Amino acid sequence: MTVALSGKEIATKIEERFPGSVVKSSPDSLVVKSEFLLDVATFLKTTPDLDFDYLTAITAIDYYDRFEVVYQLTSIKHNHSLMVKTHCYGRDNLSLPSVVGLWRGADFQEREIYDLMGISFDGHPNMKRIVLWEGFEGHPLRKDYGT
Amino acid sequence: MILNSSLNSIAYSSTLPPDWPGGFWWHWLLFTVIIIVFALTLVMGFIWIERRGMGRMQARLGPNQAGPFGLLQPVADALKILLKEDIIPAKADRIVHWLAPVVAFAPALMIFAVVPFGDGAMLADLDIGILYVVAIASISAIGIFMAGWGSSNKYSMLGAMRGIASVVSYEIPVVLAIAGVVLVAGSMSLNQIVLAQDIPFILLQPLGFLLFFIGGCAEINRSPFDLMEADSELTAGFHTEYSGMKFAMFYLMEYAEAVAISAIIATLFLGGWRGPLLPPWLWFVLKVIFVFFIMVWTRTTLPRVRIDQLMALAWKFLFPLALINLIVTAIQILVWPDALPWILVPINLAIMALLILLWSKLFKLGWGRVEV
Amino acid sequence: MRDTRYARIMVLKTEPFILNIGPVHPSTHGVFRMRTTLDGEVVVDVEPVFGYLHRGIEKLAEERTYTGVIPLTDRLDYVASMSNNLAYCLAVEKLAGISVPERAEYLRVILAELQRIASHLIAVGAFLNDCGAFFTPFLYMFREREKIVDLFEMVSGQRLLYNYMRIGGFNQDVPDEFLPALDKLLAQMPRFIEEYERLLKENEILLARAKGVGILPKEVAINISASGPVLRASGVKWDIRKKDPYSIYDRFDFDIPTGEVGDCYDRYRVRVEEMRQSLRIINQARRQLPAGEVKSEVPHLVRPPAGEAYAHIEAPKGELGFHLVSDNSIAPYRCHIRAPSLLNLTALRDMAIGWKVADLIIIFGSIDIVMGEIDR
Amino acid sequence: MKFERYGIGIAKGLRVTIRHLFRHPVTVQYPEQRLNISRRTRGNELIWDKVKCTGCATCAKSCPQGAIQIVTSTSMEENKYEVEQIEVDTGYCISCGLCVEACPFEALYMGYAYERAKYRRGEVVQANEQLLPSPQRQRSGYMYPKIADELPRQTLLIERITEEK
Amino acid sequence: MEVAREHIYSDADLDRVEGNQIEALKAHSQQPFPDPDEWLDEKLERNILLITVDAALNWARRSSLWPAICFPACCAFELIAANASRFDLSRFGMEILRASPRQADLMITAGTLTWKMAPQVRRIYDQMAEPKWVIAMGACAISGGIFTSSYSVVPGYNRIIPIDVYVPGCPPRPEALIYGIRMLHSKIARRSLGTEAK
Repeated sequence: MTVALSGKEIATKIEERFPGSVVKSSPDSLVVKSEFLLDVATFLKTTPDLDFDYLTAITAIDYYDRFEVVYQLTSIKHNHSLMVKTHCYGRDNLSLPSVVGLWRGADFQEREIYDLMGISFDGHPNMKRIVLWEGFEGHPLRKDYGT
Repeated sequence: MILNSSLNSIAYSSTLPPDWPGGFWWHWLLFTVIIIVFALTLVMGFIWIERRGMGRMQARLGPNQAGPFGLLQPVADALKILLKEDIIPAKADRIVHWLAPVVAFAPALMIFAVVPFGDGAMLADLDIGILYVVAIASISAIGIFMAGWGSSNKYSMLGAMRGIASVVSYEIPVVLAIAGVVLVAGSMSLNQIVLAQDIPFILLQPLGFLLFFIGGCAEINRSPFDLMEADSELTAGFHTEYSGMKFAMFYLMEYAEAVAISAIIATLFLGGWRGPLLPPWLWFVLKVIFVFFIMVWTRTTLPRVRIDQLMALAWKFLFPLALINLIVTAIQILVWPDALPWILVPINLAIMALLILLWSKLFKLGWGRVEV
Repeated sequence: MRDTRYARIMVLKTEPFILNIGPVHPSTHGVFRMRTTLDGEVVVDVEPVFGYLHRGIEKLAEERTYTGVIPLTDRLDYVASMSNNLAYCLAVEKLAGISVPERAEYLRVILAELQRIASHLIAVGAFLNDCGAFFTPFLYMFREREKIVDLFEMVSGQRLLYNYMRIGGFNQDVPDEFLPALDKLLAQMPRFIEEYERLLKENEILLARAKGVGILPKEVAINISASGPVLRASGVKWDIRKKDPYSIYDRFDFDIPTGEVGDCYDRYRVRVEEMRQSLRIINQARRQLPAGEVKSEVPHLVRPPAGEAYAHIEAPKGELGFHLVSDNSIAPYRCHIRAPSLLNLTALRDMAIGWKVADLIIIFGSIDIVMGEIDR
Repeated sequence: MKFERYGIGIAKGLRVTIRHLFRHPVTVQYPEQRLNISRRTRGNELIWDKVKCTGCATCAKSCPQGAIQIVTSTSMEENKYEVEQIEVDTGYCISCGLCVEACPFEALYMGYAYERAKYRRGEVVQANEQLLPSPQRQRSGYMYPKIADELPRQTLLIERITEEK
Repeated sequence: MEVAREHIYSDADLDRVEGNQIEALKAHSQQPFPDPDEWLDEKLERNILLITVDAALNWARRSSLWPAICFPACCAFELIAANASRFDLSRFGMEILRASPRQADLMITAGTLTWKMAPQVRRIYDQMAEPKWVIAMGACAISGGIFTSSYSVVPGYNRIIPIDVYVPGCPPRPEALIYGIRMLHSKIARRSLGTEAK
């Protein structure tokens, strides 16, 4: 059984290392500030008893006032998982640090979020539209698309 | 084409067959007609056999709606293709594009000029018949390359390059395998070779047969060596850009070449038209069909090899074996010229088995990943 | 390691050229494009280009009721509709806290495993077809799949897009003739799998084509988030059915087949082995199958409480996950699909560079891609 | 390529294919021979029971894409809706069966037929009287086990193969 | 070796060109093509010679319809199933799937068409040599099906190419497809050299 680690416990660990990085934490997830995202991700991947070596999925959700980007992390070594979130405010010119350097599985998923949600990821080697064509107007998965 | 093959026969045949009524001209006219009818009928038949046989091997039926048992399927195909629109791509080299199917198709028919359908029943009993076959057979490779070049399509070009590479390399083991047969028969005339086969040469030259079969398949691009039109890789290979009549010629060429190679194999190794009870031509046709059936069978079963493996198979496997085969045959003929052929059969089979075992153990074919 | 033979070719200053394989190509398994840079026959670079089947399922799901999304999930990985239905239903059940009757759980396992066999049959057949075996293995596999499809048609009424599972179970119980037919299938299947293995498993040409080709090392496989047979062929013993058992998979006894080096041949072998393991699971589930209801009490319009849930299953292609966000309305607020094919595709470039065009095709075939899932 | 097995693998494969040559093919020659399709078939059309239908439009609401268009008028005497116009675009319907499942009055059935190809786009749309059952438009047993029991038993490929052995 | 990725067009250029093509096609295909159905109302008026020739030719054409490869999505599997052992389209001489559209006669549009794919489909159709036919297979091909309301899906292939036979279903059973193909056969049987010349 994959153990879903408590967001609260991990949050305290992260706070120790990077003070002020965690915005919110709940038993099933934790929210980090976007500027700390890359540091936290590196920490989660490399800390020996965490070892989140497997990035299951990245999702972005549009809550009108903010975009929430969800990282589902799994450790194949210890068989536990964690949901890390980060927020992104505004509607235009959004950007987040890319985690491609840590987990290359993020490659297509970040491009997809860029394409459909319009959040660009800094440091991604090939940030361009993936499923839609160049010249398509708007980002369809946004809630205000087409209205 | 008729003119082509007949002109060739005039140019090369040195002796007139004396016992034919009406003399030489009747003879060549008759045989050109026979050859064309025979080749085209057999091509149609082969298409039918392949599609039906392959269908049955794949647990389905195959074409059976056009005519009785679907026998008219190839006719329908041919009629339809011939009347389809003929497209020349805008960027194609028009002359080359137009010429390529002709160059590719003609040699496939010309081969039959020297193939005996019965004792002496052939267009031209050339003394160097087998040499003629080898020479003519490689001409169609030029047609294929012209097709690849003229289409100005990358898939075509890749396919054509593969085609040239395979023809050039496989020519050598094929010729060496033929040389073994020629040594045993003591003649290059196909009719003489058939006459010499009191026991079929497949028994005297088992290794030669295997090499020739593999080489022949590779040369006419039958699976598992159908690299130049490799469906799953190069869409349709060298004839990607062809439609209508010209595609029909390529399509027919593919099978005409298969008929030709089957005929040559039947002549060289299976005793040609010789056989009890049935008339000679029927024996010949049956043997041709048998050989073709084996080709269909392998095509149904085997995956395709890769280009470097194809090359390596020719140079590392077939070529040395063909050389050894030739030397062994030469020794046998020199040292025991009067030995009973039946004694040589098990010996040659044993040699074949030994050589194949040895080469299978020793050599690795092809190479793997390349650093880029 | 630099190959000397190749180095000499390089001295000739050959010029690489770009070949667009796809979007319509016999072996791209749908509409997929590989922008390939070739040096002669050697692949120098390959960039996957997709989106030719992007239908916006995630957006469409936001406009439909929770039940109305099930037909959409059918069309994700259309070779394995049952698995998609299962994953989606699990996610909604997790979100809304709905329990599933025992009989439905067992039937779900049986159907999902049958679906795995059907999907792997296509994967193996298509892979062998890409190797150039002229349709024969593909047609044999399709014939076997046809038997399974018969069963699915019997229970759901459709041959491809079943739309059979519902939130909280099934829309109707399996018909009476289903179980006898299943027994017959279970009795026959091993024999046929054996026969088709004999067709090409030891074939020298296949070994030469597939062995050692397109190796995906263990670390890379994990790093690129590969899953399913691709990950297991690289030697990682990771199967969600074992590691994070959903439904009732913890009650069955089965093995996780893994490969040794992670080449195309391993991926092919792992799939064939998985078919056998699936048969084992179905056999056990068939024996334990209880009687009873197949659907729990679920309102016509499901209205889960606000929140989010991520449910994942081991689909035939790999880890299929649904990330659902609810705002307590009758339609999902956001439905993200973690498509295994998409992530497995990341491996293509690593595996293919340096091989020939022909290898590129079989490497691509061995990943087992369904475009419906990649583009969504 | 190394012939480690001296061609035995190739020979095994050849044996499998040649054995298929002498086996009976599984083909069903469709226009002449027909498979009995599943009793629960979700065919390419909907069948509407005019008598039972109350015009509640649950089907139209539950259709995931709105392929059913239904126009009703209220008739006060009988205290129910009167269906004026019902139209199903079978070129748009994905035969998911959700409407049949949702229908509270058992007035909608999936069709059992599949031969519904047309030369014109417009002919694919069925409306009003065209939706009623008829001998050519049999009802399928999808969600209706009673109807399913009357339909012929489905032909199964597995059974066919065991019968031969 | 340094991978020389400097080509006449950069990747970005290629993408832009592709995008422009898509937008252009989208702009001028807002109306569906009319169905090529004149022949349904047409009276047969031909001379004897033409009828014989027509009959032979039409027989040949319908006995060897080679489908082009255009399998975007789900319906492809029913098409393959129709081609596979159990339903076996090869009985009608159709097992030769031509990967090269130039050699194909029939396009079976099996699956959802997106705007991104539309230019390629149009191109395949243009590359096919006359005479050619199109069968729209499945709901997505007829109308866009379940995805009609999506932002990226073409509502039916008839926006891009004229369609001869519509086979409804999602996906249609293989038998339904074969029924559609036989309908196409009867359409081909009505073809005439006389009208073709016009």
